[in-house]
Amino acid sequence: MNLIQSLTAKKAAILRKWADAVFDTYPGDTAAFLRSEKDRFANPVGYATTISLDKILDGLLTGSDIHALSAYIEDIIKIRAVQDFSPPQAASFPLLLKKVIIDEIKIAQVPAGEWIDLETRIDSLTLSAFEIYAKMQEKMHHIRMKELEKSEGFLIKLMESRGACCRDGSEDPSDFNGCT
Amino acid sequence: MADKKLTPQEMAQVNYLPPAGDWMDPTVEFKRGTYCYAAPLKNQEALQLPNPRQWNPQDKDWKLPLDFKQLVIGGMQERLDKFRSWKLFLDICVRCGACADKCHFFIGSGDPKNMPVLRAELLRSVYRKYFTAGGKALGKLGGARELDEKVIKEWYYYFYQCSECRRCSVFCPYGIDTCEITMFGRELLNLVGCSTEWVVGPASSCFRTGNHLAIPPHALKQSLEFAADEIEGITGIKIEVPINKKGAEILFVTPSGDFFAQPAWFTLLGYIMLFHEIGLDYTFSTYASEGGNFGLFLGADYAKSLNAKIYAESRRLGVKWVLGGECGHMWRVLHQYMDTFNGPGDFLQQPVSPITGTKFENARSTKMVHICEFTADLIYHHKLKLDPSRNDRWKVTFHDSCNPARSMGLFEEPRYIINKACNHFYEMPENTIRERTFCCGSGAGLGPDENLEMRLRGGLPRASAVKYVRDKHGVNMLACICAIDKASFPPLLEYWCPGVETAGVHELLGNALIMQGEKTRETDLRGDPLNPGAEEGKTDV
Amino acid sequence: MFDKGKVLGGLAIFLCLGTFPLWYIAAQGKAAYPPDPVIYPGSEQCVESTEYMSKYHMQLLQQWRDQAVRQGDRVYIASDNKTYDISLTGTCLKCHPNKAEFCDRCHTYNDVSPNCYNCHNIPPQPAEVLGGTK
Amino acid sequence: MNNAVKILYPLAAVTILVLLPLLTLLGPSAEFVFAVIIPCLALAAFFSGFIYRVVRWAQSPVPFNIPSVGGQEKSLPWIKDDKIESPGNNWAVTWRMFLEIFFFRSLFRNSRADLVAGQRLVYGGSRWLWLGGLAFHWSLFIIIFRHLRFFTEPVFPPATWLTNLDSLFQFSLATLFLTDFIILISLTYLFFRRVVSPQVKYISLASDYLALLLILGVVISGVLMRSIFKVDVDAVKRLAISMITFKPAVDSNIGLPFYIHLMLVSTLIAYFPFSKMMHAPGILFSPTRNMKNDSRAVRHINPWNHPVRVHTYEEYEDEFRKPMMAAGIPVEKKQ
Repeated sequence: MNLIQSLTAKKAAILRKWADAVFDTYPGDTAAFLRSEKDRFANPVGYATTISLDKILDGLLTGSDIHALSAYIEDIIKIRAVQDFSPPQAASFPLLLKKVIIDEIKIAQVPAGEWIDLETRIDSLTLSAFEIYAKMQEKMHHIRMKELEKSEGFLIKLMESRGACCRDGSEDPSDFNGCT
Repeated sequence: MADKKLTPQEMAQVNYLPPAGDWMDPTVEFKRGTYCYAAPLKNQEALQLPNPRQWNPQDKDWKLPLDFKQLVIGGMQERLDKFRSWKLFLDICVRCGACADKCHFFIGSGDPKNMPVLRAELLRSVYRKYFTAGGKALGKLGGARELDEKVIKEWYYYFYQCSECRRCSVFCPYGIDTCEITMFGRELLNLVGCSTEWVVGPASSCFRTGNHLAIPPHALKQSLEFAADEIEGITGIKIEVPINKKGAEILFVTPSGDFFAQPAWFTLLGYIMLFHEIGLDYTFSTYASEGGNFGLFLGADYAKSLNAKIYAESRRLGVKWVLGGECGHMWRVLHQYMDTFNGPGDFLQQPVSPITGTKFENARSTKMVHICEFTADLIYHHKLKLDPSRNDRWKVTFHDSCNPARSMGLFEEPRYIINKACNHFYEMPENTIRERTFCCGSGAGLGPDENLEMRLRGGLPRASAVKYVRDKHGVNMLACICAIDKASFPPLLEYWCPGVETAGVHELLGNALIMQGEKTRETDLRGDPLNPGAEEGKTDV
Repeated sequence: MFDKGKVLGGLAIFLCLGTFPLWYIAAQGKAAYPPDPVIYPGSEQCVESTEYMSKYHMQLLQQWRDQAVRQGDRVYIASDNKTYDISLTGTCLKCHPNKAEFCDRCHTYNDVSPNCYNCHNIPPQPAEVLGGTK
Repeated sequence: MNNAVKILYPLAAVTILVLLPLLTLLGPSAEFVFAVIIPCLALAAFFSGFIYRVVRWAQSPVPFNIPSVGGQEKSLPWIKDDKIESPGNNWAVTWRMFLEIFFFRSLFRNSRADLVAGQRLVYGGSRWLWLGGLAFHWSLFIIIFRHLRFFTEPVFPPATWLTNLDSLFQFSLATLFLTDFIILISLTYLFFRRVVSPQVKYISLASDYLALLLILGVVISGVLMRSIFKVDVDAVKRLAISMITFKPAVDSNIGLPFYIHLMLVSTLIAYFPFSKMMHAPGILFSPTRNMKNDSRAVRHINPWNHPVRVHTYEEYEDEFRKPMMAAGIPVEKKQ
């Protein structure tokens, strides 16, 4: 049995431990909530994490292209990117899998080639996670910009259409210290 | 950590583990994206807030007044004497935990201090320390905490992470309402001069100009004329929009976001078209040009001050009654507070729909009717001609905005209107709608851009339910009746579930409304083609 | 809004319910009534001490029942090494034939309903009440 | 504060309370202290403290009408309103409160979505807390009611009925009451929930464990007293009756287990008014539950409705008159 086969045989246990390790990155008392609450609407974080980790592990073991897994990585990173994590904390969840595998398999008996191969794939997952993390940050900036543009764009449209001075005498439409 | 050589195993473990702290430790870190900026000096002064100064939550020294402790404790005492709710809610919580997982901020952030019970404990622990024998004697063991600057910072962090949506209150066996707790927490913060720009700014603007957006009267008029032009472009009908018209039958008050922000703007078009079509004798007001009330997010007195304009203006204009637009916290104030604050409105008359003759019994004292109640009544009496197929490009779901849901009980009217104005309507999962609706995460003054990460956390539970109906039914439109929803959902949904847009219920109504003498409509209120697939033949089923 | 009337009314109800036993006893006028079981003449010494019997007679009776019915062993050796025949009718009721004035007094007083007489017949009650109070 | 500490202190306190009655072995006067004086003091503390707390609450007004609404408001005649969750009159409020107090309606609301067979969404209850809480409170009520047999003479008949109902399952001679069994299970559940459930553990205070451990102590000592360490029931009732007829007399035959039980009960009721257990009267005061959703139909009065600074129309027009006139918006004064 090669490494992948023995991991596939133990997939359920590995998935559970991996998910646990990811949940454990949350404050102690929240971790157990994320683990135990099964309602996907009451616990969207736990739900998305469990489902996506399952798909990622599947892909890793069946040898699919890392890029094909990016949608699932995104589902997790999307959440972690807005939560209280530093960038490495948010994006390094694939690395946690290494420890789970090391604990689960007698690593010394695994041919180095096979291990390096798997490790490389996990590392690529991590890099992909970093890439998506950056993408999410960019998306948030984009959203911020868009919101700003939307409100200003509207004012400009209005000014052009009506020749209006938009706010009490001020000519600067960005003097917009609040919106609803 | 960095200078130590780590084994791969250790590498995989580096600082993922959260700090194992106790909640009584008040230390918080103000990270970018998770807190609101402080109110600038000029706005603090405009509202005559205590301890005005230029400051920033990231400062080490918050320049609190020297006697901040006495101020806060005195403020607690004053409120204990004035509010039974405050006294009671501090005393009777049994920490059963029923509320713990009901808060959208807890669900989305995973931060245990966002559990409603704990948010209240942040105040309760200080209350115990200074007001109860057990707390005084036992200290930490009795669940009591000393009030210090760290606690003030913690309060600022967490009381601006509660959107006062009241969801937890519905599940609490004693009805303990975290909205009340948060309101008091913010009032106490206010006493020592800690308030946010995004609340104080609009509130001070509203005080002076009559609306949060600081739109002066002439600009408001231009905005309304612009709206009329837009409507003319879409329907070919020219509409005069009445402003400050004395002797009109009805004063119409709507959140100012409707005048200047998209997509709320399209809802405004919907109102104006509707009022024109039924020939309503109404007027907008520039002085009372704000239905929303950011004073509510500062404290009851500020809410009362801003709210006073609605009655004052309806008295000045001599209207018979007041009609209110789509808004969330606005209706919290109008339904539960206005009459008490600034009533009695006995110079007005009991609202009667001039079109159907329906008497609005439920508004007989306050004399203010919700636009959804008004429109549902019109549709029920067949006073409107509607063509729901004009909304066929939308597969619609409805988000119950927190305040109309849990403070008013307005559930059926908007659904009735949507069902008459649209052909495709799908409900979100049961435990995320009606009285169990999830907040958008930006209510109660949490909506500034700098707070985006926090808002995205808070909005995740709502978005995950939207995503569910999007994936299951192809829903692409979230209808709602709240101006803050209309401002906060577009970015929220773009992040969490792209492909779903946001609209007010009256935008959808405006689309469906067949107006007398209108030209064949080619676009909807957004200016998008009505039937995008029509020219290519009838491929759609 | 203070709801003064409702609060005072509620407190009055609370006090009434909380002190229910006081006025219930006063209304019944039987407060001084003690259970005072009547000891039948000539039977001052039971199988065990009075103090023990008053606390543990139910367990003793249960033990007797099991020993006699299940093991067929009808000899009880008391703590003072005297032996007794295990028999409700033959031993207990010999000295305490007056169920109404002996057993029932305490049982009614304390609202206890033993199930002895689910199986056993109630013996004919002695006509005369000796001693005891009424 | 370490969670273990939060449990250990209350545990130590309850242990001391269990050991204190050993002093009754000193003699009749010590017995008198534990049988009469301590319970009397506890009762006095209970009633005075209870009334004090309730009056203190009542002294603060309810300035605003703030019910948490859970159902359709009464609006248009053809829309069916939810009479319970959006109560419009006193009867509806009473009914809502009744369901809340006797059946914990809000806790019952806790539902959970599950995806069945991958696609179909079903809602089930997540109602263990509701069940545990309800079982505990009802058992406690029945047990207290059963105790009336010690305080009434002749025994209050409903107490007998309830006792008979409660003892439907009789094992051997010593009846194990159904409620004893249920309250032990539910208390154990409520306790372990605080230790095991992460959120609840995080929010629990020492006082939460104290209340639970005290009640557990009362129940366990009570059950043990019935089944194993017998006390002289007759002596107990005589003591109770002697006290409520204001002629306290202690029978030295009464037994140590009884004193332990009584000590724990006395502590519990004396502690009651100063603890979260005041939620019992508190629920009746909760403005989000006991108010009508009629705030637009009937004006609610705020007794301290003080004036606030407002920006009048005149001030507003003075500032904006020029642009208003220029834009053709009607004004009050033309200059």
